[in-house]
Amino acid sequence: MGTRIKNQIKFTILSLNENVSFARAAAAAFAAQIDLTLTEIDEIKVAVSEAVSNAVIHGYGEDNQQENYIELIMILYLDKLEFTIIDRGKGIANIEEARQPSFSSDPERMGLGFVFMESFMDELEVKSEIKQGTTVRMAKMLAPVTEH
Amino acid sequence: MGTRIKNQIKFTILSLNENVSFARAAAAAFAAQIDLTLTEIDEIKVAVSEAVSNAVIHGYGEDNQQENYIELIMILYLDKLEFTIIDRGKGIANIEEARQPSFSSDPERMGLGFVFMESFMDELEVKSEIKQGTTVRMAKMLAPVTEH
Amino acid sequence: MKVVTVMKQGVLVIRLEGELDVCGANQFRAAVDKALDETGAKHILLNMQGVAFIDSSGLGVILGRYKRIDQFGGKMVIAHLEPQVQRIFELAGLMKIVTIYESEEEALELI
Amino acid sequence: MKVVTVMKQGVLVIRLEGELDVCGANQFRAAVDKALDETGAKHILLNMQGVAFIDSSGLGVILGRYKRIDQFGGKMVIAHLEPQVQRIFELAGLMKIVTIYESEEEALELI
Ligand SMILES: Nc1ncnc2c1ncn2[C@@H]1O[C@H](COP(=O)(O)OP(=O)(O)O)[C@@H](O)[C@H]1O
Ligand SMILES: Nc1ncnc2c1ncn2[C@@H]1O[C@H](COP(=O)(O)OP(=O)(O)O)[C@@H](O)[C@H]1O
Repeated sequence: MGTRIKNQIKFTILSLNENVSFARAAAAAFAAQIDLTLTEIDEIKVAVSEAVSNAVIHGYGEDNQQENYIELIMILYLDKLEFTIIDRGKGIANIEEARQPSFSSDPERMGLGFVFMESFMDELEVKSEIKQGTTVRMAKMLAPVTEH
Repeated sequence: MGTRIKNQIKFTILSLNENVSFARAAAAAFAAQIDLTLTEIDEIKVAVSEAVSNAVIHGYGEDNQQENYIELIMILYLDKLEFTIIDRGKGIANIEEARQPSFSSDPERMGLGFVFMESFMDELEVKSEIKQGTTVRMAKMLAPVTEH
Repeated sequence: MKVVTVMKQGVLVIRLEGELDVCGANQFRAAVDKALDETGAKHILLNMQGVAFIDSSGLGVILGRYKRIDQFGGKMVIAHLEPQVQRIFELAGLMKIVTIYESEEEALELI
Repeated sequence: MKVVTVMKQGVLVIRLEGELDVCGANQFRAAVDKALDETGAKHILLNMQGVAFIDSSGLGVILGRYKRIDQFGGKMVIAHLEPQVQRIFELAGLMKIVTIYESEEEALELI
């Protein structure tokens, strides 16, 4: 249970503001294969939007190079829908601090990205290493379906 | 001109009927970043749908394994929008014959996939090798924009 | 793809909703063949109001159902064809074998 | 993101269409700051009818514009908030600093 992969899509996007909406749309399209409510799909869109925006804004920052790639892996398991967002950017020094509500290294931003990811998903795991990049894995649990 | 990459997205999907609609939606979302008409976006959706369906149906066929991946690379150049669809499936023995209108190796199908790709895109290139797989590259030329 | 089948004045009315691609085509084929078996209907009316996308897989199943009823003298008529779907029908030459009507009522009257 | 700004009864009315994410937020900031500079408007009315998506980047620019007019005693009111966008507003505590109205007319009257 839970470990069998039912479907998987992996994609790589250039780190551009314009690709955040693409990632969100792709996540919604992937989520559409299961019977979720509109609210759940909206929640997934916000959570993915936050993680990908963070990779673009904080991970790669001004450093908008042709080689700045963000990877998005979407996996449908029997019991959950999982999204993993990976950047090879500058990394997070203190993950615990970064996940606090209102914490932002940018005075213009609200520090609500991780808060929204937490509220809207059932699992959230952040791994990061300075100068190596950041991996955010988040998942929404699915209501068990009775097979017929 | 024409060689500079403005944006690029690459993704890998499992060879499943259900992922054809995903690929189509992703292509439309990628195309949405430039100012295309609805008709042009519909044309792109049909062409991508045909190429990905072919990879699933003919490339991998019944052989629905967990390792059957289809790659879709979308590149925006200054002057064109390019989609490349790659499978590592059974390949096409005679490409010229396969591209003929009404030719299909499956009596239940219409043999119109390549016809639609040709009609709806401005460039179409098919490479294939038996047992190695098939690569379909297609592009829509963009009207030159005057930068301001 | 949602496929609703209902008999109306002896005609098998099929209402489609969704995208008629390789997935939709499989669901369409299963539902329509079952309905044809059960009802023995001669004619088919396809209401395509809810279909905004079709590709060659979708065309293929429509043509397949046409062939199935055609051999017994049945006719296939279509109501509510979206412009982008109509374009694909035209390119494939399907307009020659099916008649398109504005509405289900009109199609039923004139079949 | 489409941003239309227009002065109505001394209030800067901003009509938005599209998704208020990091891209939309940049366009919003540029357009609104320019309009505030040019008009010297005190109050802002944000018509969000055309916005079906917002994330923390979008919230950030709205809050930023609020702070800018707040220091001169200006008010920010919002018309037509979609339910899913309202939910994000609530989570972020923005409902405490802005008032939501059903329509642009109502908002203009009561500002
Ligand atoms: N992918 C990332 N790479 C580097 N730093 C990140 C990344 N994601 C988040 N951070 C850091 O964590 C902080 C908090 O993130 P978040 O809660 O999303 O708020 P915000 O984006 O508004 O700053 C950011 O300000 C940034 O310093
Ligand atoms: N990716 C592929 N792998 C293997 N064979 C393919 C592939 N794409 C197309 N073909 C071959 O080319 C033929 C023609 O393709 P197409 O014009 O799309 O028509 P259809 O899909 O209706 O058969 C197919 O019937 C198949 O034999």
